[in-house]
Amino acid sequence: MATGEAKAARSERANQRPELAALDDATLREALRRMHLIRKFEEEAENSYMRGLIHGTMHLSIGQEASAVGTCLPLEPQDYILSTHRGHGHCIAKGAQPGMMFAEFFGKETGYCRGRGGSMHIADVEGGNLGANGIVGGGLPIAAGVGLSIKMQKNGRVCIVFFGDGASNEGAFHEALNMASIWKLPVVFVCENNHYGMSMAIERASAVPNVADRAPAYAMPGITIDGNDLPLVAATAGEAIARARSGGGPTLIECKTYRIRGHSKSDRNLYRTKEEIDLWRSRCPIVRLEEELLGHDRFDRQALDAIEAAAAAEIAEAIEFAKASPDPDISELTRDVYAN
Amino acid sequence: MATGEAKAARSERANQRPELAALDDATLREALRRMHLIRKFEEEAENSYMRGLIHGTMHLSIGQEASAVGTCLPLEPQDYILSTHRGHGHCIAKGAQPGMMFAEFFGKETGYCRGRGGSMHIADVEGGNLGANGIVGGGLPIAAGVGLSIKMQKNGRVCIVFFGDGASNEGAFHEALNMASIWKLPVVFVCENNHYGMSMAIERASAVPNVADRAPAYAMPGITIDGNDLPLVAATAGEAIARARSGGGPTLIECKTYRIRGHSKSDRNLYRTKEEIDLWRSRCPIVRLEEELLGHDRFDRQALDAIEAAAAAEIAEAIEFAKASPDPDISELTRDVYAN
Amino acid sequence: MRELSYAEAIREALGQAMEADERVFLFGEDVGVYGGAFGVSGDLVHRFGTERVIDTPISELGIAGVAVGAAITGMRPVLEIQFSDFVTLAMEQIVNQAAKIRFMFGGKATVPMVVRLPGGSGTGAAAQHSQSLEAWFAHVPGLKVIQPATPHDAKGMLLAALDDPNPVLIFEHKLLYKTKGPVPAEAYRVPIGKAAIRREGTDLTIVGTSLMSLKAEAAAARLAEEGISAEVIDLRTIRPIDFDTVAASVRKTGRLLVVYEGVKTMGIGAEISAMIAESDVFDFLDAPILRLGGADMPLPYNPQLEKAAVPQEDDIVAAARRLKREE
Amino acid sequence: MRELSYAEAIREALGQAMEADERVFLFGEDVGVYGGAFGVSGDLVHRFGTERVIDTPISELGIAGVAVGAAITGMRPVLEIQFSDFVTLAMEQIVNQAAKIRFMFGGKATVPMVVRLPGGSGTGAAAQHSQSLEAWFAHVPGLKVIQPATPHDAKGMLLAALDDPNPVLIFEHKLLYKTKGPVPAEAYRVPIGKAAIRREGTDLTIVGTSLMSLKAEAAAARLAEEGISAEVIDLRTIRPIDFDTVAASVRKTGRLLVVYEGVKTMGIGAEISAMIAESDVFDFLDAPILRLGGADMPLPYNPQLEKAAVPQEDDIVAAARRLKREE
Ligand SMILES: Cc1ncc(C[n+]2csc(CCOP(=O)(O)OP(=O)(O)O)c2C)c(N)n1
Ligand SMILES: Cc1ncc(C[n+]2csc(CCOP(=O)(O)OP(=O)(O)O)c2C)c(N)n1
Ligand SMILES: [Mg+2]
Ligand SMILES: [Mg+2]
Repeated sequence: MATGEAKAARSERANQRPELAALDDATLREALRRMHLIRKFEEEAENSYMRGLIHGTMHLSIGQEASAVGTCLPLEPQDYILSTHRGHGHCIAKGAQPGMMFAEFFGKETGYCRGRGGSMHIADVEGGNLGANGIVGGGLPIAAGVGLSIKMQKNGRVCIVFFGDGASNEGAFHEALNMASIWKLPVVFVCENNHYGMSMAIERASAVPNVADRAPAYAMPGITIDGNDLPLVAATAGEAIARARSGGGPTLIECKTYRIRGHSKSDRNLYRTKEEIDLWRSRCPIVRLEEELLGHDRFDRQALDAIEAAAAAEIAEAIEFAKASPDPDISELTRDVYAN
Repeated sequence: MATGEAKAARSERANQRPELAALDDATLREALRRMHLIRKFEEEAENSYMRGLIHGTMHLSIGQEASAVGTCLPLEPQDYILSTHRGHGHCIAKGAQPGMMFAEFFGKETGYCRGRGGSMHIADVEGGNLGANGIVGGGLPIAAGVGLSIKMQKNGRVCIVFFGDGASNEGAFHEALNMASIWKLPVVFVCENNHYGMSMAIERASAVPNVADRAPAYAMPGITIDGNDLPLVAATAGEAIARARSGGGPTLIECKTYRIRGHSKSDRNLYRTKEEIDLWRSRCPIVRLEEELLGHDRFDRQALDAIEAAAAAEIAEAIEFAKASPDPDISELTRDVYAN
Repeated sequence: MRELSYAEAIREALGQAMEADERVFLFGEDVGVYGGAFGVSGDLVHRFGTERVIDTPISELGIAGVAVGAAITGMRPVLEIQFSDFVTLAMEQIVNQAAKIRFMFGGKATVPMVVRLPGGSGTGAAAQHSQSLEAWFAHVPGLKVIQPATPHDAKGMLLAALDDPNPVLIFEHKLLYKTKGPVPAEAYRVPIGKAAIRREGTDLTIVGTSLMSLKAEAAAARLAEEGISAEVIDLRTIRPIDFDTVAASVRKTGRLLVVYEGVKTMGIGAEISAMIAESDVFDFLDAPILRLGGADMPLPYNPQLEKAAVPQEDDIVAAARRLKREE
Repeated sequence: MRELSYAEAIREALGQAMEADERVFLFGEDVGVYGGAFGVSGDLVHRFGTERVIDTPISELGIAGVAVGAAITGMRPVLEIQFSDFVTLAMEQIVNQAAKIRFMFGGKATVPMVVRLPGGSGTGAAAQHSQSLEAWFAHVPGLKVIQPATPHDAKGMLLAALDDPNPVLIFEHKLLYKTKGPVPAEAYRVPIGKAAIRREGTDLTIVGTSLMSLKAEAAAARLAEEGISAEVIDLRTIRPIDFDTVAASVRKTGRLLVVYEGVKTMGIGAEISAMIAESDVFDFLDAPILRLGGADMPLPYNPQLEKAAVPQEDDIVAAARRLKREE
């Protein structure tokens, strides 16, 4: 039941679009904090990579923060997500600690995976993140299993699985969505359509222009939204999550967005134009939300700057933690291959 | 250009539905012949199995003859088909010799596969049948490759690939249809929806009631038809084949039909009722076509009986050929594992 | 003791596990009212309902992923892959996900899933329904792989697999399902990773897997009549291999013959041979290490060819004689 | 002679094959304008157009099937699987279809397709992007499986693969792509199924595959300084294995060490060891047959652990010393 105070706050927001009005200040503050954390985490990861602190490759989601944060915003802590190779955003959105993430990146024993997994496998099982995945589409069938498990245990949880536009052409997509539908599983399929699977534009890779166009093939509601619009993403996800939780079955949400960086560190961007990148740079989901909030006097500049500064400080601290952490002990090379 | 005689014949057929009127007598005779061949081939295969002449299992398509024969009717000899585990009908429909098929069934050296493949792998490569397949959905991606090959070689051929309702839930289905669509390949996807994948009713296995409901997910025309109606199947396939041949891309045709026999020899029919089987028995595609032809005076009973009797004789001869054929020579155990 | 068939023994194990632990469930293609392609699940759906004995669409990759997802969130899935040949569609989930998740996540998740895979030739099902692919999985760290050969072991090892916090693959030879043997009624365990000495002997050691261990026993009985004393070991687990039991036997006999149905090249016999040849048992060897495996070919349909393509009792006897003669 | 990198050598082979034979085409994920994930296809799309250098959707099972369909109807497809780890999704088409079609159809079809599979560890790509899965395919009759280690062999064996009427899988170690070596300009062939003796020696034989054969060469140079004379064989083809070359060497040296990067258990070393141990070469063995393979674990991300998980030059030197000391 809404308190008097909350009601007053909400009527103050009457001139705002409903998706924004539905979010109270604390929620918005948290959403902004997480988007900044993601952005700064990845910018610093990139820096660390340039300075040789990080081994391997990485897939940055800069420009896609709203879809990660917006979809996770309505989740409860005990809910699950399954993430992708481009998963830092999902991980932070679900509440992971950047320090343990950087430690993983740096291959340290204090990392989420004790330095064994790296960027492509960060998992925060306790926090409900069942893992990034190096296999495109790899999380989709697992999500159906998580959904079935939730249903059998009747524990009221929900599972969100993220995947890309490219992943929607994998057979795993087809099999997973069909099973989730026939068994009415509490799964929300969130496609982050950033227009490319590596160098392959969705128009070349896929017979249909929108991934959500495939939802009817699974008798599942499918909706394509502007994935850079945080309140819209949160509202759409909120509905789908509520539906899943109440036994209404799965939903496919397609967030149209864009990755500003290359696919991975070896990408020379030969398949897209600078103009296109610049256009999307101007659609930054963080700036966009901040401007809307300023326009409606929900926050002032100073408050926004404080959120950002706090996120920056948290990231700086996280890096220090990771740097100071020990490497795995080589004598433990084969630990955790099997459970006892 | 139509000759005067042909024109006259067609105007005589003016009171017939267009799908039937489009078929001349010779074509109908051939269609009936093939349907009878299939039916009798399988009835005799079943007999042979009972008498211990056949090893292994078999999947009979009794009741589904119209979809096999109807779809292959508009094909040219150099066109390709890819078949399934339930493939005797497709094989005969594409023009294979029942003698070599029985020989294969009996494991003889004169069989299509020299006795190495058996029922589940009969292929008549020269005749354009690129093989039955023991893997559900296994032919679907291969068909995309055949389509690509045709397109690259610009040889004007078409490839039909058969699959079941159950196969439509395999990832291979999804990947193949997507590729065929984006590359506009000359492939016709023919789903023989006999309502079950082994014991699993399509309503339980699949999120959508019709397999063709999935065609829009591949921006492909999809049509669901009565698969026991030979003229309708032929007309629908004819259009799709023409479209494919002229560069218009793939089509998904769903033929609703029913297998009267169990899934394989070990099926105890626990998942369906006798009433259901009897209902479909009454919808026999052969009887149905014969009755329509009699009703329109296209053939008289005697002519129809003669077609059936000739088919029976051909099958009897085929069995004799197969029985009299030699077994493979055990010294050739490992031949054809590699090509030289 | 009461006798059950191999299929019945598996069904009994599943039933007891499902009674004892509500996290256990069985799923796969046609495991419900059909009772399983080989009749293994039988009446389980009637006993436990369609919520715990679940028919799936024909989606092997997907259902393997379902097992992974259910296992990492607290369930104990038992997946039946209708014919082991179809595991080719599910390799990604089994090898890249199930086998690696625990390690990749730094030990912070477990994947306690069981996959049952009917395999093997002898039913006239030809090249795509007769393979013995288990050796692939013996190459995959993170998995356990077992091949019980008797009804007793089928029940006990399946129950052990369900206790195991790791993904366990059970390869069941189709020709074993109807074989009968004594099976205790209670829910006992047969440990994973322990081979069984089926017959003691002094002249040579025959290590067999699955159906081939039974053929080896029969061959050993015939060899005994000719005065050749063969020790027969049923390997039972191919990952991890019980090296100690094999090694102790070969130390005693000085001669080793490995018999398995999978393709000889890169089959499980290669590993057993190599383990012995690189160990200190090498010094005890009085003769080359022989392998009898499947012919280097797809399985043929014709019944005579099909038989000729995999080791038969006569082949084992002949190989053992040859090995005995070697200096 | 002119030097090329391994990646350039492959590209040159592809270009020459496509010039010479219009049936040859290249396809896979990002092989077009991106130039391939490892830059192997490079500018080929600009030379041959998007109709012969085809970017595909991310559909590994599907594209493997496309290769099969194109091959059986007269084309010569070359498929790149972006990382060999993803072949787990394509096993069905490669193993059940490509490898078996010829046999199942009684010799009435051929499947002349080439699949290129970048593999191996050392790039910090962790457990799902670093595997060496080639041993699985050495277990599959109907396939040929090669692992060229030098730019020279990469070009010559790829051209030989394109002449071959059978499906050929080429496992390319990612760390080799930038290595350089002499490569003739013309379109020459290096036969499939023939190992190469990289260095002659008398004390022991080291058989290596892919990158490990180079490490073995480096180790042999160091061993020579200590007076140990190692013969180094680059196996090059793992199906069919060139037993004669290995056997001749072991007959001479009496000692065998096999080095490979894949997981040791059930890796290719098991087969080589077992082939020798069951042959008459057994009598020439003066010591156990040693194997150095990958640790029994998924590949770890941390760079020190990653190195420790696969054989390094020092490990080879140490193993060779140990083997030399054995009686
Ligand atoms: C099964 C598989 N195939 C290919 C790859 C290589 N790969 C990694 S990410 C990627 C593109 C994925 O595109 P999309 O799903 O749209 O996600 P995005 O990278 O755009 O976030 C590819 C091809 C892989 N990791 N797994
Ligand atoms: C990949 C694969 N999974 C499962 C099977 C076992 N199987 C053979 S036929 C069949 C049912 C196929 O149903 P459908 O596609 O509708 O064809 P139908 O048998 O009805 O003609 C099954 C499950 C198989 N052969 N291949
Ligand atoms: Mg994308
Ligand atoms: Mg069906």
